[in-house]
Amino acid sequence: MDMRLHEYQAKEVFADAGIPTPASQLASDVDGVVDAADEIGYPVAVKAQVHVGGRGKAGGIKLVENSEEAREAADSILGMDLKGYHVDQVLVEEAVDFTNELYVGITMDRGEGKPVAMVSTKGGVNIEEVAEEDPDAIAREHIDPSFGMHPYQARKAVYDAGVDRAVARDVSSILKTLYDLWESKDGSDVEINPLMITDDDEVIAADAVMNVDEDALFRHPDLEEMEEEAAGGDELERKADEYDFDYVRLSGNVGIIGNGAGLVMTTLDLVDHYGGEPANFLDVGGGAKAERIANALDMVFSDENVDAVVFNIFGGITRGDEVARGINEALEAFDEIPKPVVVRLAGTNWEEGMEILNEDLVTVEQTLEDAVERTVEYAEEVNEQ
Amino acid sequence: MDMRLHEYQAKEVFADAGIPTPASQLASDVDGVVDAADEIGYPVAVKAQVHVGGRGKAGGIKLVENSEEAREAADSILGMDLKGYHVDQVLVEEAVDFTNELYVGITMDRGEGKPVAMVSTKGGVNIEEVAEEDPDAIAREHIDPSFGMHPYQARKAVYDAGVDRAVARDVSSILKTLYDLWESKDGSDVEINPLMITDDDEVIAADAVMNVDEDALFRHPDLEEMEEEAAGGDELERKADEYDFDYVRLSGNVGIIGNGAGLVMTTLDLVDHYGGEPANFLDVGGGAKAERIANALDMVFSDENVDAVVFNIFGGITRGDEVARGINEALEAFDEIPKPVVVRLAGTNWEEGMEILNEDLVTVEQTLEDAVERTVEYAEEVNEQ
Amino acid sequence: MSVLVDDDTRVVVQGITGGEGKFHAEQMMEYGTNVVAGAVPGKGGQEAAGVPVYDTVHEAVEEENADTSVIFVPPAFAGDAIFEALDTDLDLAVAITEGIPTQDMAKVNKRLSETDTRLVGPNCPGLITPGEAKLGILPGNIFAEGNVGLVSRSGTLTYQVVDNLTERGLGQSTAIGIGGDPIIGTNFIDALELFENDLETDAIVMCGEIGGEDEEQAAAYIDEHVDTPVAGFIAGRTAPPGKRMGHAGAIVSGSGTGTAESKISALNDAGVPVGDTPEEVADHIEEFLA
Amino acid sequence: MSVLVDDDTRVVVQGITGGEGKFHAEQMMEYGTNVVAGAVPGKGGQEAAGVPVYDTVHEAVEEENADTSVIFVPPAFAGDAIFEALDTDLDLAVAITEGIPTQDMAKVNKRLSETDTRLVGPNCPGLITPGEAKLGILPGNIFAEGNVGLVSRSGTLTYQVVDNLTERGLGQSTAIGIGGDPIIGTNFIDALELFENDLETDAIVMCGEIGGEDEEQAAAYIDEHVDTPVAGFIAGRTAPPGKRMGHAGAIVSGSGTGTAESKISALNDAGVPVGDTPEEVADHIEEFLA
Repeated sequence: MDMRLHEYQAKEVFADAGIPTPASQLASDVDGVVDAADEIGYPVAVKAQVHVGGRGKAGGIKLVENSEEAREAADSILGMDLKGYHVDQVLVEEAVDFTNELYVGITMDRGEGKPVAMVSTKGGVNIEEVAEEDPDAIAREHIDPSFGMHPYQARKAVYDAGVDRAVARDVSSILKTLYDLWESKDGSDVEINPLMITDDDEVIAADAVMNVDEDALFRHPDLEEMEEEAAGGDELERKADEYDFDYVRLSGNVGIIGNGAGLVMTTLDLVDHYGGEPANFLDVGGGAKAERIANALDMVFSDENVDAVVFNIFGGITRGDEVARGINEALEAFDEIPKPVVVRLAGTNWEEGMEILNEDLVTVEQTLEDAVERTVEYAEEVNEQ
Repeated sequence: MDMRLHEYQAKEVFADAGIPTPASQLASDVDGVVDAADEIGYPVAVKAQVHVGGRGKAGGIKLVENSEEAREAADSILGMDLKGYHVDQVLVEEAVDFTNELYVGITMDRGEGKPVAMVSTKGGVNIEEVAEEDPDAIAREHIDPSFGMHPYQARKAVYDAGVDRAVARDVSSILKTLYDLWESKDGSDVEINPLMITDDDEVIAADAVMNVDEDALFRHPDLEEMEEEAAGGDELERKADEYDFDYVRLSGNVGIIGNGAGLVMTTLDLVDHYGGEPANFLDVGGGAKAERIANALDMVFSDENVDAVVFNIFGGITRGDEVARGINEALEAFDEIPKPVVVRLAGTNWEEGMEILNEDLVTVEQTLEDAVERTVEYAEEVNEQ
Repeated sequence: MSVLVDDDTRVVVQGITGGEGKFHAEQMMEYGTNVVAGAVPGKGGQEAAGVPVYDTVHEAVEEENADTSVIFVPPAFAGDAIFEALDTDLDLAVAITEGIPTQDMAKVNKRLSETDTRLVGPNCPGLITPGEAKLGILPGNIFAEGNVGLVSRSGTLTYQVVDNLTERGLGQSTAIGIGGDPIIGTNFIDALELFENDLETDAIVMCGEIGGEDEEQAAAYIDEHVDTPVAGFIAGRTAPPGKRMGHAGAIVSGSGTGTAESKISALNDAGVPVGDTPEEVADHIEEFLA
Repeated sequence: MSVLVDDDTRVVVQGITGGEGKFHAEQMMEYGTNVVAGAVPGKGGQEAAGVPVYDTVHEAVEEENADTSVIFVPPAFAGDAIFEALDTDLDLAVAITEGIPTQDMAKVNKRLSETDTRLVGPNCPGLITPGEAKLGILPGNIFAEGNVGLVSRSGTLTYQVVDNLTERGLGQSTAIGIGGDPIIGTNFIDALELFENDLETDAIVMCGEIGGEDEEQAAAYIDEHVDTPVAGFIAGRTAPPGKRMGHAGAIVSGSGTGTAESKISALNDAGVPVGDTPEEVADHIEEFLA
């Protein structure tokens, strides 16, 4: 899973590495915004610091010309709900006059199993759209991860993209720095979009994306700290982070818990197949013990959209007895079970599990298909009430 | 060419990288040595800081038990001549009680074109002798320079060498650090010999060798500073450094100047072939201009052992006219030519060179063989005078 | 024989002194797998799960003629452990570890192109030839000997499908869990090629999931090179774009690549029926073998 | 044809806008070499030495069908320039630059094992097929067309030996300066193999020097694989141990490896006469061809 830095955090990392960024200050209240804007000098941009694409269109970025406008912008952006995310902080940033906008980025090309550097003169717009509509507008250079990026590769991508020769040297050097950051910080996607070119051929990173491989955070304590700052978003997803579950919230009313990504996805698909709508993806992972199972039930019960829950475990390293104990533990804490739970246990120690499981509290099914079908029925019943 | 750090400088680099080294202080006068020794606590070792192998046997390292002995040792070592090198500084160092001595080192295996890590339990002695007498006593692990040293490779070398399991983990980690230093600092040879093991299984670098690729110094300004500190040795070799010549002083009386390492070596060999003894190797390199040629003559004239000089240039990028101008310039400055000079010019612009050359000041020969033979004769004549 | 593993396979377990390593080494041996050694730095000279432990894989190979490694090493050290396995002239290395940093795997991927050792995984349940040997963490009791080859990106989904097969008496030649990470060793095409050339495999199940283009490439490969009948399954039909479904690899990108539709239609175009449910996959296999 | 270079060779000069690059591009063209382009980042669109300059080698290859590069790039950037050349599907890259950090060359050496492009050098004078083309800085006027192949670790020593040959009417098929660095691309054995297979080469001169074991390995190779008569020369007989003689590679180590004696006796054992002077080398060749 990726850890996404906020724009202001990514810019800090980029600036430390020598990439030019506009003057900016972080602010979390209206007065702070106005003070920062006054100090930086107008025009400035006020930018919501949330992990949402298309912030500009959604009203999360405003360009202001004076203190009054800065106050208005701060008022409207701070505290707003941006595609489900609450805006607590804004970046107040020098507005850069530009003549051109580029895109530069490094990502992992999973098909090739190696990183790829990308450069485009079509910066400032959604690069995925460019990739689809005009793939030739993006120059790509694959990097051998054992050597890292050779300087000539940065140059090649830049010249291939048709970047103006007057800034090609600076852009190449930024691209190389970006790769070195990507490598040294275990980046997954590291991007500047737009990389602005001013009329005196200065090159400035006007936005900054830095997503980091969460599996590699153990070797980046500095980024782990940022992660805590960057945390946010949906309350349930925050809770899932605490419990360390692979969890995705969806829009339906059938809660789903299982072990193993493929099997949980399949359970989602079966819910759909039987006419229901999944409320979430929740993978307890391999070898879950009773407490973790109980936490999973707590997670799904916390989602008020959920009307019924299917609990599907196929034990490999996960043992049926632990699962049963966890379910009992979670449900026995309630006077009344909040939502109907359907359990299907298979694989390692499933018989032991069935003996332990308190069948008064749950509905048991033998097959995946039956379990899902039953849960969808329960969810419909609850829903109709 | 390699730049060699002094022991104290290499230890500083090692210690900064986290390799344990004994407590130590650098001193350049007797009182300083005694103060340092008193502060560190006895016993201490007083170690001459010069680039000479076998310092111990030559009297450049003394173990002392009290202030009086420290004073005596300082007196005898500071200012001494150690195999031709003047001792200006000593390292005063905590004497470590050890139960075992290991060798660990990284060097470039030129045959394979890749670095090799070496570990041996026969530390504390000349490792080249071990390599010859008991090659199996050294475990070798080749490193792919594009990946760098994998931790398992450090472990493999350490376990293959038969290092005691109680310290294997620490030694592996030191070996890995050593490689990372070798790589990040453009090392040529980086060694710890001995790496001491104490009776409570501490691992301490009791000596430190760090030779660095001079061609890579441009990317290591910190090491370039150390080079200035580390400079020393023969006065003529220092002069060659200033003039930026490839120069090696030898024991004979025939001075040799030429362009290109292979051709200069061949000239040395021919001097020997005709019964003379070369006084030096001096390669002016490719494309030398007049001033550089004059400097070369100055170099060789400065060597009081030289009785005659052969100047052999086969022009490729070096031009005969520039050479001739340089020779004229250097010799016309003298009222009397200090030592007879024989010149042989061939290749690019040799005719132009011959026209320019002031033949009153030099003897001209057409072939390499004749030039060398004539110079050997001159040298014999001067010597007989 | 079936593919990659049989009862001649000589296994060294990297990380055998850890909790998981020891437990599964024992489980593998109980299933009949020929585990001959463990490799754990600093634990050389000890015994674990009844076999000798060496400090290096190299020694385990020298001393016990191991030809295959199964890797139970924590993610921070697993990349190094895989490199060690790849540099020891083994035939096969199976990496069970989940959560290896992607950049470590990119480097491993480079090294794979320079070696003859095959890697399965990481983040996979391993592989099994029922009745002969298993390498990894798959629950042996759900498998049965037979002629269905199975390759899957997912662990527990594999068990589910195998369960459906075994219940109907459709045993397996070999089942290979290739793992759910973005960068893996053996991929679908490699596994399909092995099964196609295996005389004991008469039908193949291929379980894919959303994300990447491996299933599409596998479909093209099947179209060209595979005569053995293949039935498919694709998990994640209902996954919304941009959300990662557990596996690092299981994500439909914002630009729409990696969708279940694309994979299913590619497979269908290659003549591969794709089941809506695991039961339907078993239906197809039953038909193939009828 | 002779080896590696002839009048069909299409050359791109990396660093053509620098002083040396421009001068030697002109010299090469004057000699008849087919220089078709230059490559210098940031100078694309200009002209130098009468040929178009491109920002990347890739473009020079695309636009002008260059198949060979000659590299005149300062040492700090030369490693990168070689990588660029190697990654562009050229047949041959010749690196003239002296003073490239050894670790840069170790990485280049790794990449060489992954590519089909041949590297000559670095720190070499280049190569020449008299009367057809020269790549590098060798003074063309001392060479003559003929049937003697020459390979040498040294630049000016090559000229000396060639001079001795040409003066006696012993022309050269191709002369290759492989360079004096510890890590180089084409080595003695590679060059000997080329000459052995070349119909226009009837005798070979091999000029070695102290340091390393390349000459010993070449001697063993000659013994096994080379029927063409070879005469040798070894520079540095009088060099004391531990002192580097100019070339980074030219050093007799303290432990006694890399000595002239060892090389001369290895060559003699392989039936290769070694001259005491360049003149004597010419004597041997004259005998071979008499």
